[in-house]
Amino acid sequence: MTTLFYLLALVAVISTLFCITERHPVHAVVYLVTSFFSLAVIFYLLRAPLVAVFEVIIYAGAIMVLFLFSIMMSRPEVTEVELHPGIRDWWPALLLGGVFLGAVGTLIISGPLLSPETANTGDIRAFSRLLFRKYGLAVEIVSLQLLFALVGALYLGRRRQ
Amino acid sequence: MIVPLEQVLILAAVIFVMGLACLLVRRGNLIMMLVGIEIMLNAAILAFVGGSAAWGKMDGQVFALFIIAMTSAEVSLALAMVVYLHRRRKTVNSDDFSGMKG
Amino acid sequence: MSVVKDIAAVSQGMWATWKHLFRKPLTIPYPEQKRTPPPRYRARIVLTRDPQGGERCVACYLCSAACPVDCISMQAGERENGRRYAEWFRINFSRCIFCGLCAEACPTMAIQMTPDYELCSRDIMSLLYEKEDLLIDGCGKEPEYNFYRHAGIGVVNPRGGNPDEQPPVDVRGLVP
Amino acid sequence: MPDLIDILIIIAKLGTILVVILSLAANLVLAERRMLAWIQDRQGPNRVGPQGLLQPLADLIKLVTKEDLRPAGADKWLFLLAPAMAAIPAMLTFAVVPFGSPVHLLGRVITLQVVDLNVGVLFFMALSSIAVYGITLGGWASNSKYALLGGIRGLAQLISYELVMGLSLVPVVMLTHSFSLNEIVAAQATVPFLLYQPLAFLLFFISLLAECKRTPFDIPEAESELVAGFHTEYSGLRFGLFFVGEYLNIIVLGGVAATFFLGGWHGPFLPPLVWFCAKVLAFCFVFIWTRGTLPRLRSDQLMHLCWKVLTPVALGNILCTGWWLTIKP
Repeated sequence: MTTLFYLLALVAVISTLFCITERHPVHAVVYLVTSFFSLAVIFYLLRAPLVAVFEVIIYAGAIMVLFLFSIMMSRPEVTEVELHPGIRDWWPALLLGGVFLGAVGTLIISGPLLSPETANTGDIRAFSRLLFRKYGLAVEIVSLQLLFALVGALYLGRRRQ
Repeated sequence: MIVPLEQVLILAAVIFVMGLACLLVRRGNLIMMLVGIEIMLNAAILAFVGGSAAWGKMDGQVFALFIIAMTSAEVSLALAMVVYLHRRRKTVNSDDFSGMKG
Repeated sequence: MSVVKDIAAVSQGMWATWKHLFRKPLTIPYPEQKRTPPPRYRARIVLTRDPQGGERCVACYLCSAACPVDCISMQAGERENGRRYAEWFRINFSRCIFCGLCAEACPTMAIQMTPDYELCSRDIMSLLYEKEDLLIDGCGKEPEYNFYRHAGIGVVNPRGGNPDEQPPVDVRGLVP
Repeated sequence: MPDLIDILIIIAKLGTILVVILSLAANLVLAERRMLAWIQDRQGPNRVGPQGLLQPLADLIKLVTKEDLRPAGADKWLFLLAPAMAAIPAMLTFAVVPFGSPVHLLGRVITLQVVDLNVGVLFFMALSSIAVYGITLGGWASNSKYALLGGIRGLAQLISYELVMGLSLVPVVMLTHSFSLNEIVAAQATVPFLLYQPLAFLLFFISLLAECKRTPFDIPEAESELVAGFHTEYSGLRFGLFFVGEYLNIIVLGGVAATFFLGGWHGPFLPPLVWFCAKVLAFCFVFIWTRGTLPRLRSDQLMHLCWKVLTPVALGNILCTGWWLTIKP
């Protein structure tokens, strides 16, 4: 199991790396889907089967498909600026990334976070009880947000005279 | 817990930084910027799920689910806007959208 | 209620195809089972003979002229008694479209169409039918008809001697 | 921890399912051609072997020996991968479908199901949502406008009907209180859900037709407009993979529909495995029958049907089911 985790982590990191360096968006999306699959299996290993399945259904099955759809519909041409990002484009990313990695590093070397605990978190009934009882209001807010997104997308996509 | 929480967090951090780099470097293509955001959100989900597994509580998974729902709303709007902008200006380079009077 | 109408329409269609599922097929497996074509079917062309056994063809070129794909060719010849005949007669069946215009054009009923529709070959040259291949020992669809016994230039009987033939007009007799 | 024999049993089950489903898919092609011929008062393929039974073999030989073309300007790797992406999710779906009651063999209880996931329904949904990639990427990678149009149409159709499919499964889950397919089958031991939820079954069946890209929803591969849609540029074995993937999908989704609504392997008198196969074959028959009957919808009619008719009806059905479950003693 642990070996499988490391293997999947490797796959996720490598495919994400390919994704962000790929010049063509369609290839980038395919690499990203690979990364999402390995992440989904990692979630399953971390005893979160529901999140794993929703990662595949919504991320790989809906969001990335939407990306593909808009890439195919708009056919963006690859620009010269995009092909060769100069050092000016890289330094903010390097700076922020360094700061972030440093923060995580200090967090980790400052001591063991906690002792590993074993509890079954894969129970779907308990999960749904928690979701709809304790976080019921949040569910409503998220559904409202989805409704707004629907209306907004309809407004943007409507035909203009 | 199959691996210590630290290793999950390191994986999440590495993926997050890659997403950040994608967002900041590839400004020539709005779609790639959105891809970067997706990568970062996934790293956040990974951190939440890892924490949920480590503490044995499900709240982390609930939040992961909320992030997924929120992302789908965000992506549908953002992509609708990208397609709309591309239809108007025939470009997806973010630096080209600098005038206020479109 | 359009929904009810739609559902009724769909189920009507489903019922129709269900019935056809158990119906005997209309098609037949061809090489094993052959359909008998009607006697006037337009397929392979033949050259017929008159009841007395002579060739009917007088090499008038009308079939060749009528043919839309130019698959008929011939060479006319003339015997000592003035009887015209085809020295050679050739039909290229790889071009023939079986339209029947030649048979319609023929004034002597020589060229006729038969119900033999199985004309195919791997060797295209074998579809080139010469006069020997085309000529049959029979009268075809008009067993009584003999051109030279009804009209003509005095090959069988002297001119005007045929049963339903009037004697030739004496042009000089019309002079007032 | 599973020991060696358990792993061997799982491998044996996987192998059996793979062989059975693949051969069934190949023969389904023949069955479809013959039945369409009968519907149209024709004979159908009856040359190769007795009653044409060896036709699948002849088709296989023909496809294998054909030239494998790749259009100029095609995206090499995606073009090669897309047929596999279309066929593999269909096969994976069968991993969660229970196809018989547990068998006692050599002192062991062998469940006739590869793996019993507690999120089986969602697993099925996840795999059917991945099936989009095969046709979309295949259509995009071909570098042909027909293929691209077919891919885009297929994408829009599949993600729209995915929603209806999920919504029509919600009442089943509400009645069972479980996502596990095994428990769904167990809950239908006496009465299949078809009798409780005829509307949900109808919605599920319509969305299955759309998910399989079958007539009347075959606009991604509409021959009369798009030549052949997303697989215009494919030939030889790769086309065969797309083709077999479609029929695999029919069989697997038939099995899933039988599990969700027809009581799975439950049935009187006959052994469970026979019942399951009979239900799956009945679904295949209805699929072919529908193809022989209904004409193709237009693209806008398809979207109209999905978003303005089926989705509201599915939501109303969920609402009614919930209301009924709360007032039920």
